[in-house]
Amino acid sequence: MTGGRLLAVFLCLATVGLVVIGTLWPVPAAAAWAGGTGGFISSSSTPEGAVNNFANDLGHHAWQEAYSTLANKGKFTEQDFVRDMTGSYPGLRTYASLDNFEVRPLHASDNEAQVELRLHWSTVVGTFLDTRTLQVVKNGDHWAPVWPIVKEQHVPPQVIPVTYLRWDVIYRGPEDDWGAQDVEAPHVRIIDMHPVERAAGVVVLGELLNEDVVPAYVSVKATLLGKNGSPIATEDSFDKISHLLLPKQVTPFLITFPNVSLSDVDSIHMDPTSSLVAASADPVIEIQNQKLSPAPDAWFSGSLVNQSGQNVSIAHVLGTFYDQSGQLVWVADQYIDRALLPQTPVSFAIPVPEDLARKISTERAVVATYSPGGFQ
Amino acid sequence: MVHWMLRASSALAFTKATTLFTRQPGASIFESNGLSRGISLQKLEAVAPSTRPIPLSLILMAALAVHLPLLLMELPLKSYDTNFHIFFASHYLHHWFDPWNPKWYAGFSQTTYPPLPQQWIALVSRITGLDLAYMTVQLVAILLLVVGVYRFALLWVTPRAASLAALAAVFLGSESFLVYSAGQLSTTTAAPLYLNALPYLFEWVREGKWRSFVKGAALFTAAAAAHHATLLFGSMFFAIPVLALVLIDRQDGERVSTPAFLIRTVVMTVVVAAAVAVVLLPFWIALIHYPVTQTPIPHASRANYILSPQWGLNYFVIPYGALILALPFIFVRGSAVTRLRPLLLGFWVAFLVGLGGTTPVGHLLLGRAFDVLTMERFSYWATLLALPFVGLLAAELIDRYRGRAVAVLTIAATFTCAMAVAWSTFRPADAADFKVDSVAAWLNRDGHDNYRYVTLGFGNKISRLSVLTDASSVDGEWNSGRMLPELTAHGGAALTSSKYFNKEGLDALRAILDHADRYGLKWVFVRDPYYEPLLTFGGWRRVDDLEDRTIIVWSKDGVPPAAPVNAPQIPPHWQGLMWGTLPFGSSLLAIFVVLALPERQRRRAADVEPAVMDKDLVPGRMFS
Amino acid sequence: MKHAFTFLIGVTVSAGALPALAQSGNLDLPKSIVAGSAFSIQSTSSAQGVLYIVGPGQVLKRDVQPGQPITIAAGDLDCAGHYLAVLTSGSSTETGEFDVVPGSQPATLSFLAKPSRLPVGLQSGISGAVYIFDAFQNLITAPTPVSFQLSIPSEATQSRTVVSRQGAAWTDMNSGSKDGNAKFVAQAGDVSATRVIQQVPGDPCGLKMSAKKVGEQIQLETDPLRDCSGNAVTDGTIVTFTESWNGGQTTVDVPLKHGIAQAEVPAYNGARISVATGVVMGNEIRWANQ
Amino acid sequence: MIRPLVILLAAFAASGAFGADQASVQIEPTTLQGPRPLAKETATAVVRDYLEAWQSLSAALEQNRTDLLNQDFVGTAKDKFAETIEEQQKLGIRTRYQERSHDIRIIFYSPEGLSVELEDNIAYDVQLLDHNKVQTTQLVRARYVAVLTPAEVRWRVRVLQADSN
Repeated sequence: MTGGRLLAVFLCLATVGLVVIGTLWPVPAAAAWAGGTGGFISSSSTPEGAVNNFANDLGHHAWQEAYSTLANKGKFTEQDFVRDMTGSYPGLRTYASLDNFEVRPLHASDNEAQVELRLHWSTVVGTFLDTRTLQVVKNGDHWAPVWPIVKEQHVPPQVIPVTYLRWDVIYRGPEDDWGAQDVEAPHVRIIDMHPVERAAGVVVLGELLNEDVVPAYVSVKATLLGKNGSPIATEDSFDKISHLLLPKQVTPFLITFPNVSLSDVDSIHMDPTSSLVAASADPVIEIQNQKLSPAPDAWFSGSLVNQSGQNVSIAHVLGTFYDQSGQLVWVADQYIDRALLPQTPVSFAIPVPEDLARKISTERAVVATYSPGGFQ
Repeated sequence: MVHWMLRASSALAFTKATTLFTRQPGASIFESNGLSRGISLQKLEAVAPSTRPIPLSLILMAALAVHLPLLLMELPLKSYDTNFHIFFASHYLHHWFDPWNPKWYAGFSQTTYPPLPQQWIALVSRITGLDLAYMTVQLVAILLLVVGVYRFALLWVTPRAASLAALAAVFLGSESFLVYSAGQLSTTTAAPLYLNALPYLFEWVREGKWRSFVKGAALFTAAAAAHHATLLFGSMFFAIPVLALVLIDRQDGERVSTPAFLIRTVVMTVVVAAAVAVVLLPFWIALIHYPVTQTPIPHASRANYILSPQWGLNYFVIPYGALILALPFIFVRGSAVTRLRPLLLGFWVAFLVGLGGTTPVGHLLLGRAFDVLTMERFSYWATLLALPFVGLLAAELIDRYRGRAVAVLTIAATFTCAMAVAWSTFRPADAADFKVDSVAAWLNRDGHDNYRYVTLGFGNKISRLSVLTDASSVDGEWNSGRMLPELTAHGGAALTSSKYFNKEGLDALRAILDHADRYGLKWVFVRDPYYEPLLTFGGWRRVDDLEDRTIIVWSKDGVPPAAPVNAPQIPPHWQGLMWGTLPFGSSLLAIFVVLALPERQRRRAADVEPAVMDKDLVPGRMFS
Repeated sequence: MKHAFTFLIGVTVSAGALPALAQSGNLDLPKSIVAGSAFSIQSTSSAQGVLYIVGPGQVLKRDVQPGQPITIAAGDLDCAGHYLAVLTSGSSTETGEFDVVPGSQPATLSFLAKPSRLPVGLQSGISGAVYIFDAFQNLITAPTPVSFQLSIPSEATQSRTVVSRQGAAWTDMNSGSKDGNAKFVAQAGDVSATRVIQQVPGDPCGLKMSAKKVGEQIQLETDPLRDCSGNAVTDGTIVTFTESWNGGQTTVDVPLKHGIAQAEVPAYNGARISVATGVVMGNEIRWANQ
Repeated sequence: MIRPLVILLAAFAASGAFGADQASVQIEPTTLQGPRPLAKETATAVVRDYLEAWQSLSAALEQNRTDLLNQDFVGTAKDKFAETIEEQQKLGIRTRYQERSHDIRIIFYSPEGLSVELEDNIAYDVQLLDHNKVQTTQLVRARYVAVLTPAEVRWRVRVLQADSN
């Protein structure tokens, strides 16, 4: 009987003990579902711990909890804080989820510390990095971060007259009436093409021109052919191109062939496609103050100004870089995480590979945009 | 079917009961019922409760009364996996001997999943249609579970307690959870077969009865043909306790001899292993050639239920229901009675693993499999292992409190079952209720099905859509069947739900859209505007809309029509023949041997309930 | 050879087995008839029978009374092609072959004209091909004259006449020098088909801009853009203004509105401002703040 | 007892012959009218798809299945052949076309590339079955004109008619 009792006690204690262990030191899968790497008890007794807790709350979109832990919450409202995190107007930030974060202590004293928080947000078009340097102050027995709020500019209520151009297309319909006339697909032309070898594989760069008088929805496919003429691989530009080209507009494109060596390539077959689509000339985006910071740590930066009267939810900047002889050197891109409001500059900064940055003489940028329900 | 089970059960009931109460009084279940000696005796004498078991036919009628209406309402169609099983079945319906299914992942082999329940659905659907065929097979599984629990419980407890355990199985939360919320047909089909096989294993190893050997082996093989994991893990949680019981139990005062025990165990293991190896040969070949090395996909059943209480509710409270209240009894009684200890230990390990990431046990025991398997099935097995204890507890409570106990137990059982059934409504697998018929019709016309498609924001409706359309998709719901590198390299499950897997899911979606040409992927059906920016910037355009503009069709220009994927994974014809013959044949064989080899009525007294309980009490050993 | 042998055996055995093939003869048929016209077939059979007229494009089946001619009414057989006629009556089978030819009068034209849009001043830039069909959609393979005409507003009409071969005729034309819609007509007999060819301006010629200061900004404006034939460049055409100064650059792509493009850029002393559209470069301005 | 067996064997032998024979195909040098050159790959594809269209047509007329036309026919040709099949179904007859030989020449490639015309001197056997009873089998020689137009991945027959000219 004693043995039975002992067994029961042992099993109960072991169960409780295992639950405690699993809760204090959760296995990775469980920790991921709990929203971070910490266990049940997470401490704000260190500056890093406080920032960890704060970032965990951000990861759960628990804005209220995150806001309540801030040392400087008296200086802005919770609404300001939420707007800083999600954007005032629908944009990439609005539906972003925190993929992971890094906390890097920069400096610490008894009552104050400085910590770099790198938030990697995941969005439908890729990840973006939001780096903030936080002061962390000691408040009694725990630490509290000071949030460097970025207040979005508010656009005053106004009426902006727009007289934009737009093209509509009336299609013939799906029925088969042979010989009946249909509208011609726009004529597009590759005006530059240049393969380069990078660590990841072969990259084909180029520029495509819509030489027609109607808008074109374009795409570029490339096929690498080997020495014996057989195809090695076929890839397309996906989002490293501006797919909508108005008449006489030029877009760069970049096509990556992972794990292919340029020495194996004999020739490249380019296949641009275009189709006629309904489109609008709006919005016009001006790109101001474009600058290339020199290597090392080369960046192509500038700011976008939406000159139209409608908000742009997501802007995609494609930078094209040329050497002194005007030859294409590189194409790089970045999605802007905040909406573009009319006449409100939003900055961008695109990293440029250091080895290529030294060759760059001139650069040029184009912007593709997306707004829900709008023209593509 | 019921008939043979009943006959077998009666014989077994007598054996177990006499063994338990006449030969091992020191380990009687009554020795630790928590009553003082005097009170206990007085109660037993005064109340003189009925010790007859509830007739199994009555329990089966109860199962029908509870589950038949729910299944006729086709409630499982709202669950996570029901349509997945129907999709597999629809393939078997049209291509019984060709397991290569081109409709998902640009082609995948259905030999990666044991086929038995789906093949039965395919067969029955020729009369009833697919949906009703699913319900039929599920109902049969539920009825078999009742019988299986009864027979399994008889190994451990009295016929009366076993009958109460079987009755409890009708209301088991985890069963209802798996049937109506999770839609895990294979698990809920394999477990009853396995439970029914275990008493034969017991008889074979203990008594060397060849009939039991044949029946047991056939049922084990059929169980594996229904769900391989059940057999694999069932061996640990169910078979090992049963084998331990063989060692503990005595027959005519003698324990089974060790050599006999070992030889019979090994013989059964080898024969069943060989049979399973042959019956599921294409499955093993697929597994060996293409082991599941893809990036693990998160599943909430691996969460820590304390750190993530919402998942604790989903995967612990709902499946266990009122059974949580019985946990102390299980531990106390299971520890106290020697012959119940193996069952307790089996339950305990299954219980801990079923807790997912709440304890480190699952991670430690299963290793990488922890990140591949889902944990709710372990909770299901744990509750099945707990049922003999539940029967025992119920019997004692009813003996002691009669009507009040019956009322409380009825309320508890009803509440448990109702909560688990209702859970599919409270927490539906797919909150959005919409029809995919228009999408299927769109794909099936004007040659649209010459291309592949993917849906976004369709949840688990993609299985239903795949049943309705002739077109092929690059997405699917059978993660282990995926071979496309764009999918296996990322830890996202179905592309249609990419955003819920954050970066991993979206990376997979981006990769597959990037290679649209490669797979003839021309159509994307979008029900969630979240994905529109990716499609816009990736070169896709809107071409049509459906369902009052709630579903937008996106297309990519210049995509060549889908070519059949001539993958090395395509099973050769002989494997198709095997797959269409042996697993299904194993179930036919099991039915045949069970029906054709009736139990010998060893003792006529088998029908008589043993009336020796009172005198076998050892009052001095009771808890006080 | 093996298959042919099998076939022969098969047919022979079939013939032996089937009384229907016991006897055969030839039907008295016209060599050819015009699609859709009426005709009759005379049978020598003295028993009731069945007439089959079989071709890939049409099949007919008629009951035959002894001694009576079999009449096929107008419109019953309208699909041009080669037909097999089979008359079975009792144990005898009579067969024959004949052609149904298209009517000679064109009823519809399939006119394939390309392109629907092209720049002005292109030699042989426009092509047209025609397939000629009769009233029953049979391709008229007999030579038929087809005339093609391209009418361009304020320019002389281009005309060609071509005789079709095997039902097809084609030609090519030049685009004019003025933008606008040209009418491209193909005619055969009394039937015609019309297509509209949009003639659009070519690349801009002499792209030129001017600049003036407005507040802290420079307002840039192009002269009205025209191609080398003097046609106004289409609105919506993108014009790119680029301002470069010491280490910095501002770019703006603006669409042409009412023939001109306008933009404002920051006023930097010494900035160089250039303009381009597509691959055509315009003038350059060096800005000096006054 | 023997008689049905003989009939069965005869039908089987005949159908075996019909099903297994491969027609001989001769391709004549192209004599194009029109300015557009015809690439060798295009010519090969046109002839291949044209021959496949004959196979589909034979199968469709024999089995009275209009769906077999979908892949290879479009427009007028598809409509006419579909009507023939429907008429055959109504009348209870089937026709078997077994090609023996093709002699093909491409004669026109339209300037915009949207049509190809070819002529084919063809020999084929026609077998007529009324309610599965063979009525006759006849060897036919005819000259066919076909117009094919490009679809997404193949050339489809738009016009196919025998021509006595």
